[in-house]
Amino acid sequence: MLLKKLAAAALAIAASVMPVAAQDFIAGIPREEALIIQGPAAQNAEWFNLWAPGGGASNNGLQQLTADTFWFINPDGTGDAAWTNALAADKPLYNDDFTEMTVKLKQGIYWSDGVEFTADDVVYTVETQIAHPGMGWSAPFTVNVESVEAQDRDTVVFHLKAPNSRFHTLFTVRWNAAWIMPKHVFEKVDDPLTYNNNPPVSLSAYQLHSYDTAGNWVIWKLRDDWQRTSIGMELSEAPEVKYVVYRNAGNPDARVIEQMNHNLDVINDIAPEGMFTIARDAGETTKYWFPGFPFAHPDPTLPSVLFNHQREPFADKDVRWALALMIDIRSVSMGSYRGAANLAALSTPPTGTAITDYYVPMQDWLANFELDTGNGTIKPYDSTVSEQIAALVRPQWGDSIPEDTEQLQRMFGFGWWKQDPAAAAALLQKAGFTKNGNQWLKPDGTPFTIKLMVEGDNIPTLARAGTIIAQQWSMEGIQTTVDVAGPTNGQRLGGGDYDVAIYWTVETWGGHPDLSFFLESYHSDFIKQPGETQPPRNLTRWEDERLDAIIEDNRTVNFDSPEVVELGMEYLKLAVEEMPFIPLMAYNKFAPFDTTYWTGYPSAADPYSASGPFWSNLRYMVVALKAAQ
Amino acid sequence: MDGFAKYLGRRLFQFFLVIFLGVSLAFLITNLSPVDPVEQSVALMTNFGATDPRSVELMRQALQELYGLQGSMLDQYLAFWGRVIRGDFGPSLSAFPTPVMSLIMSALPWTIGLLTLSLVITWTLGNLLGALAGYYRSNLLLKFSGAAVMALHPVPAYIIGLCLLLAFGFIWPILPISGGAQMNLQPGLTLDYLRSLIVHGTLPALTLVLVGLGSWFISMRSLVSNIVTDDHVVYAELGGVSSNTIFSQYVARNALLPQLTGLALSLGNVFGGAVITEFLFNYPGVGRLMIQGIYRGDYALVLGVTTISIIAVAVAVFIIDLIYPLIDPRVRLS
Amino acid sequence: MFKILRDMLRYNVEFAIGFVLTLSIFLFALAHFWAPLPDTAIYLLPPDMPPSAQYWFGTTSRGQDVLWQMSSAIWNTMLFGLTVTVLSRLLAVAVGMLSGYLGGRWDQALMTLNDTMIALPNIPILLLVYFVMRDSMSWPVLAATAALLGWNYDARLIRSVTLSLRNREFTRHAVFAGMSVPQILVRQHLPYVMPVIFFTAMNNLIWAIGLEVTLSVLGFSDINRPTIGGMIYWANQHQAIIAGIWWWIAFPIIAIVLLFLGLFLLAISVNEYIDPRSRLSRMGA
Amino acid sequence: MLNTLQAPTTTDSVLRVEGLKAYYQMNYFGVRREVRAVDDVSLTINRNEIYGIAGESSSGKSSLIKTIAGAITPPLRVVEGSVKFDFGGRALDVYADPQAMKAARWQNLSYIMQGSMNVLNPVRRVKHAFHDFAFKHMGISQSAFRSRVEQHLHRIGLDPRVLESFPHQLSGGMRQRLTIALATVCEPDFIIADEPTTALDVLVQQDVLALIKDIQQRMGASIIFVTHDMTVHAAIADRIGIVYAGRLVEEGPTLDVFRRPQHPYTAHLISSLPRIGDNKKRSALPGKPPNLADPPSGCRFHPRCPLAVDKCRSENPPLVVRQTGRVACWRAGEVQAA
Amino acid sequence: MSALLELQNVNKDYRIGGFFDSATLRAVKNVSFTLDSSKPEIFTIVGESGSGKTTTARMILGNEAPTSGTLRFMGQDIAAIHSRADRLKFMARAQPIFQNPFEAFNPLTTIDYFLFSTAKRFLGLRDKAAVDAATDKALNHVGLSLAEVRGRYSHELSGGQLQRIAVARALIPEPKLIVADEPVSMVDASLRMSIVNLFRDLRDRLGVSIIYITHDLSTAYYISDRVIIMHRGDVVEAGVAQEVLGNPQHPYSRALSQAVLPPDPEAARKIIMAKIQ
Repeated sequence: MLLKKLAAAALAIAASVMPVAAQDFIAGIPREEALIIQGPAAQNAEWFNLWAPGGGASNNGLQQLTADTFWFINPDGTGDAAWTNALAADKPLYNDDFTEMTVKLKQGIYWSDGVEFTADDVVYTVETQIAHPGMGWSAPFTVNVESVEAQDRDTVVFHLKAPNSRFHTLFTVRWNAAWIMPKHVFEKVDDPLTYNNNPPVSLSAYQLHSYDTAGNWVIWKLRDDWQRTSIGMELSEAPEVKYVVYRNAGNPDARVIEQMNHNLDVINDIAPEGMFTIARDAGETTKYWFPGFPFAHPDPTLPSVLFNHQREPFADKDVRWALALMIDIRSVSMGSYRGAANLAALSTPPTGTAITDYYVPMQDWLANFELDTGNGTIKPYDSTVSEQIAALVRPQWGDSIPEDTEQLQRMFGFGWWKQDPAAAAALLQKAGFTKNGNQWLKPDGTPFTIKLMVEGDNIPTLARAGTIIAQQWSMEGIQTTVDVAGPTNGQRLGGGDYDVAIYWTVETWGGHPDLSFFLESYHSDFIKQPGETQPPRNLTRWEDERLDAIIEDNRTVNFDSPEVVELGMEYLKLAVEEMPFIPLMAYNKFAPFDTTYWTGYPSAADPYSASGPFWSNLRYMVVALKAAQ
Repeated sequence: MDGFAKYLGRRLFQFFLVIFLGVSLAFLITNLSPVDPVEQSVALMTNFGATDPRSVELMRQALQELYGLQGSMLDQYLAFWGRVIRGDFGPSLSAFPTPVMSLIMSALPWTIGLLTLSLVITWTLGNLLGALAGYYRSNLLLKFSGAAVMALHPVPAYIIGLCLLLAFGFIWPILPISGGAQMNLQPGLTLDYLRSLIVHGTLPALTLVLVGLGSWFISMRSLVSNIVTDDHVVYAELGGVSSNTIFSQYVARNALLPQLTGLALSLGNVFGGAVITEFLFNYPGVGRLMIQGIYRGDYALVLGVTTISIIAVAVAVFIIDLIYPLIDPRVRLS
Repeated sequence: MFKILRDMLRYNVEFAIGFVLTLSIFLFALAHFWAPLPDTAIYLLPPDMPPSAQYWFGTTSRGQDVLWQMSSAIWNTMLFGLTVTVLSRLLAVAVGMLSGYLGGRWDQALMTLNDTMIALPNIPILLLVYFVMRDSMSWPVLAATAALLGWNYDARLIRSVTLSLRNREFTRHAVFAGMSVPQILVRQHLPYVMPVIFFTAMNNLIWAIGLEVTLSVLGFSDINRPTIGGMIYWANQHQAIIAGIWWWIAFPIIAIVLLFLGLFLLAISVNEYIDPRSRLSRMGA
Repeated sequence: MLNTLQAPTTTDSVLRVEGLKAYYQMNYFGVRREVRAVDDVSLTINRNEIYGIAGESSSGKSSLIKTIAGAITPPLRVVEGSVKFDFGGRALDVYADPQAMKAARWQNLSYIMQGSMNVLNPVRRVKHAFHDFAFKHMGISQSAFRSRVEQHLHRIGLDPRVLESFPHQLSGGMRQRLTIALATVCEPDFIIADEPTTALDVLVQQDVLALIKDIQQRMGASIIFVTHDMTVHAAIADRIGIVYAGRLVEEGPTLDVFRRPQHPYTAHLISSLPRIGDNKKRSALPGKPPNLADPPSGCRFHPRCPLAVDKCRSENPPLVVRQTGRVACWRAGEVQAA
Repeated sequence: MSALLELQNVNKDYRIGGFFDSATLRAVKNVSFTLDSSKPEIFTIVGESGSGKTTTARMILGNEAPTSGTLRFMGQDIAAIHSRADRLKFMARAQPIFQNPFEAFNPLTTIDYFLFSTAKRFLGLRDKAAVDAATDKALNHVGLSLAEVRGRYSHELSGGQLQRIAVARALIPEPKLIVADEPVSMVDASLRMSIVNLFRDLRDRLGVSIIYITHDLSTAYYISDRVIIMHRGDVVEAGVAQEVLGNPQHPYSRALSQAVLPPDPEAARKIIMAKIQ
């Protein structure tokens, strides 16, 4: 009896739940007017203050769609096409000794509440942040800016404390930059650090429509006066995307499912297998950076094997080189990315302008580079790696893998170091190591073992690369275990609490050859004692006088000067010789697009914008998309 | 009344002791954490920008002051108790300056809703099935469902959830697989919103139900098979009392009493299933909040969530303890 | 011992099935010591091969044989689970029996502690402990921590058994026969507590393995060591279910379910065997 | 009634037990055991009669009464024989018709279980027990039922307010009275009572016995009850059956059994009863009760019997009518009363 | 003369209830009596449940401490025994017999474990042969032998045998006093006599004093030398057994003695019929 009643109740509940399929995906918003982007899980959903710390959720469209600043660099662009003047009417204007920067602003730009944007907003932004040390850009402003003044409504002049030819990069967006604050809003606020800025006034083409207090989604709506923005005034017709929905679509599996269910137009990142699944099962309705294998967008970042130079025996260049020569990069590529990796032998990511500025010109130098193993010299560079990898993936991907070497190099990288156990052994012996059976002993006679730290599933491809490399080293006689640091990864790297790790230590503009983006922080002035926290990004604590000289020279060279590339090459050559860390590849991000509702996504063939939804350049993609018919 | 007063007194003491020990333990563990919230924040803020190393030191000092991390551990501990009593866990480090309490308060209703719903279903269903299976030992349908429940019992929560997600989100996509309610739907007591809540809660709740069913089923079945040999049941059978009455009034009712205590005692474990389920279905509850807090090294948040969980569980246990005498006359009247 | 085994195999179907299941899975897990490749080696086989004559359970996306991975994983997981179970049983028995036997203030103090620990949400606490211990959190340490969190409910059950034994005449009689407290607890009371221990051990084992999986899925585990949770973790990292590599997850889960089924059948049949009531019937009381 | 030496007649009998064999049949991991708890028992109980069954523990008297009540669960099984009731023309075969048996419970046949402490559901008020057990047999409205129950309780000397109590709030004596009230509220034809006074204090015991006797007289019911306490039998039983090792060894009117026991076992039971004012040394029965899984051959009492002869060791004495009752002993004529 | 056991104004209170209105239940009130060590006797405490007789027994055995008053055993204050060594010394001199012979031995261990443990612990015997001899000797006192008992479980023996073994076990340390709490209430009528006869025998042959606790007046009359009748903690009557039980003075004693059903149908029936009217 009881059982029957129970079954009936269960059926009744099920029946009332069923009609879900008939519901709109987003209440009250036509699906065909909305672009749905994978966003973060906002911890602080009510918080829209970009300038105070702990925003946490600023990748939910706030900085991408509503904030604005002077300039943008498209990390996938090259040459002048990569540079965009946003709020600024022109490129920065420095005085001769780089102690003063003048910025001319565009006219006719308005905040979304109808107040006009002026130089006062810029001055307010800088002065307020200097006055409030907790604010996001307070520190760099404090360090650099003596004073700032609005010469007139459209002109701002920054007086710097010391010469700095790269001061403008504070206002230049790759991922983000110092966004301009709405003076008329913040001047009424007691404490800009604790003000949640909800709802935010927008300086760009979209404004807040609604958000989830639980942090799962934020919806942005095209401004009615979208033309009165720096991005809108360049457009000839209205953007077709009326709503942008940043939604936290859950774990990687859920993301794949959601895209296949057409509930997620833009994915930020998934594992290669998820990508392949989408390509296999939803190829008709999806597009990617590369039309076929390897699909992924190479970010201008460089995952590398980092050595802690303050720990023995990694201060020894021969040891580092030996470890590099023990790596079979083809296995690393297959293991981490299933072959879809864009390999890098130079210590700069092989993306954007770096290919034409550094990789192509330096091929000959690489090919002729000689390494003294103590047992004779070898030429370790192997320029055929891309072809070898192509051969490995062709059984799976067949015709989508081109034959043309140049194309293959764009896909898989230009070349890498050939695995050479003999040379590695020679180098280790040169460094005083001995081999006992299949176990290398350090000069002091103890076994050479390594703990290789990876962050873990936050960056699955790097964790995979770590396990592969650990296995290769172990097989060559250096027992290596993988250590998953999880959330403590950042701090352990910063504190120098690791032997060897896999992480980023080099990031570039992508769209500009200047390496100061990361190189400035490599100066030996900033190297900390073991145990103290090293400021980003010289996590290996590599110290070299030649490096210092390059950095110092770069500070006095104009951003767009050709000397920038020369200095860059010097650095790259030095990095090859010293092998301070082993560059592996560009960080390839699998970010497929659903074309059911929108078309016109950027791609390798048309890299008009970066594809990562967290990158602020994304705004150029959003306004360019066309509704699918 | 006297017995009840004594009972109540003991429970109340227990209640405060749980909170005191639990909160102290959580504080201690959290403070031994190697994660320095200031460094985490510095890392967070400098990760994607071209921050000048010279600026980092300035930033660090500013943050140290902001987060109120000065003082000895004892100072921090005492200050912490002061704040717990005021219901203030300080600002979240990863969502600065939003108070931890407001983060928890916006997540807590989701978890409480999900847990209450699934726990009620699990407990009722598991006990009902277990009692039926223990009483009607030869019923084939019950044997079959018993076997199914037993087979499900050892399957990890994550796998059950993942299978449900695949089945109802992908292969037969009829249910949402992420979030707590439909996007852009105004929260409120509208039919649409309630339906949306139910629809979004179905898969997570189902996961928790399937995960939890087994242990209630097993323990209830064994309780019932013991109770059916008790004198009062045998006597009722000899008295020709109908088997429905015997089942409901003589067997199930008596077996439920220890299960109610079990419910109170097992509440502490419920969180485990909820953490993984919320994580999987992206459900905006405190479990997910906690995981995010850990990933971001937000120790104020983690400490707050743990503390609130301990208090919430203690309160729930206390409430069940209060209800218990109403159901068991022996406690009420002794 | 051998005779008991033979009797149980012959006369108890549940035991026979449970025994065969458990033994086969145990032997299967044991086989990993003779695995052709080290269990941590990756990409030595073609990845993503479906089950076939060559690879019975297929290969993973990491180029490992699922069969051998499972073999190691079951071994390691069981080792973890059993360690937790044994440690927590020891604690539960010690606390439960002492509390029940000593009674009075001891009982009150121990049970207050016990009930306090029951009410603590253990997943958050375990996560926190893991967080603190970081890479010094090896699996034995994790097992010890889990054991510390996993004994209290069962201690209560054991206490209630001991409490009723305490009031039985033979206990008082044993005191006047000069037996010491350990003698009374071990020789006189333990046989009555054994069924509870066995029964709770099953649930504890399930709980412990669930814990291992939970921590692994969240990424808080030693990924070098193949475990059931570790296999799920790696399968997850490779989006195996979505990508259709179902054999990577399905086979370990089936193995675990079978193992539990086997252990469960063993537990209930052994329980029936050692249960004082049936023991007495068998002895002819 | 006291001294009527009524031979059992078919017309007046309520219960007929014929050739009843009920064994515990167990099989534990290959250890097969068969305990012959009830071994070939035949007896008849008349209308308005109180029949007492006496015997030492594990003699099978409890199994016998459970088998008669249809209250057995495996491993105890009826192997042979029948238990038949006759409620004023309505015949009921306990083991042939379970449905009819179920319907007859409480209507015609009620049961007072051993250990009144636990027979009432501890978590429900007493009134529910009356409702569950008796209401459907009465065919009257709820309120009429309630007043009937209250009346009945009153008659038994219980305050009707006990209906609102929980069992644990009542004393042992009250609970025993309640179970008697519960067993008699429907005025059944037949009451089976298993050790109805064993757990009670001495002072209460007499009251409860008087109550049982009183009700039986007023309602005209038949009662069969078991106790090892011979003084209880002396006080209320009309006839006694003595059970030894699963068998009925003697049966007869109470007074006759006490005055002139025919079986040496009965004689011993009676002679060993101490009494105040007499402390002359009484001998105890040597030996121990037989193991029912492996009973002695012949007369089961022979290993302990002072009168045993060879025949007793080999041949099982049948239960035969002798004087006012029946006895199963080869040497019945030679038994001396104490 | 020296006192074997001396109770002086012994009181025992139990606190019942909770924090707010706790009450005190006085289970034993002002009980005094003395057993002489030179004259072994059977001293009977008669009472119903709740009379305080069991509490008194527990205090004599040192399982409970009196709220006030003293209990001295061979001159030593029983409540002051704390160390395990002293406790063992005391137990060697005063041993209990329990109510239910089936419950007195753990059904899951062999009975000889209890016997051997007693012999080893109280007689300090290590040697197996000596342990066996001491055990066998004690068993002989109750008409059994070690050969009959060794390796047996309680279910293999009858209640009478078990109760005899329990007595034998108590006799192993050669105690001066045996406290028997309702030793025959759970055994059959036919066995009751063999146990109480055994008590007589122990008193006469071994010179052991026995405190016999019972609610059964007829066996009390049968074996006791002296008797006290307890009612709700009070000793309502005390004296020589035959006098007190044969001619009770206190109303409660009288009621109690009248409540004993005679083993005679005619007399018993009269009592019952009188109750009905």
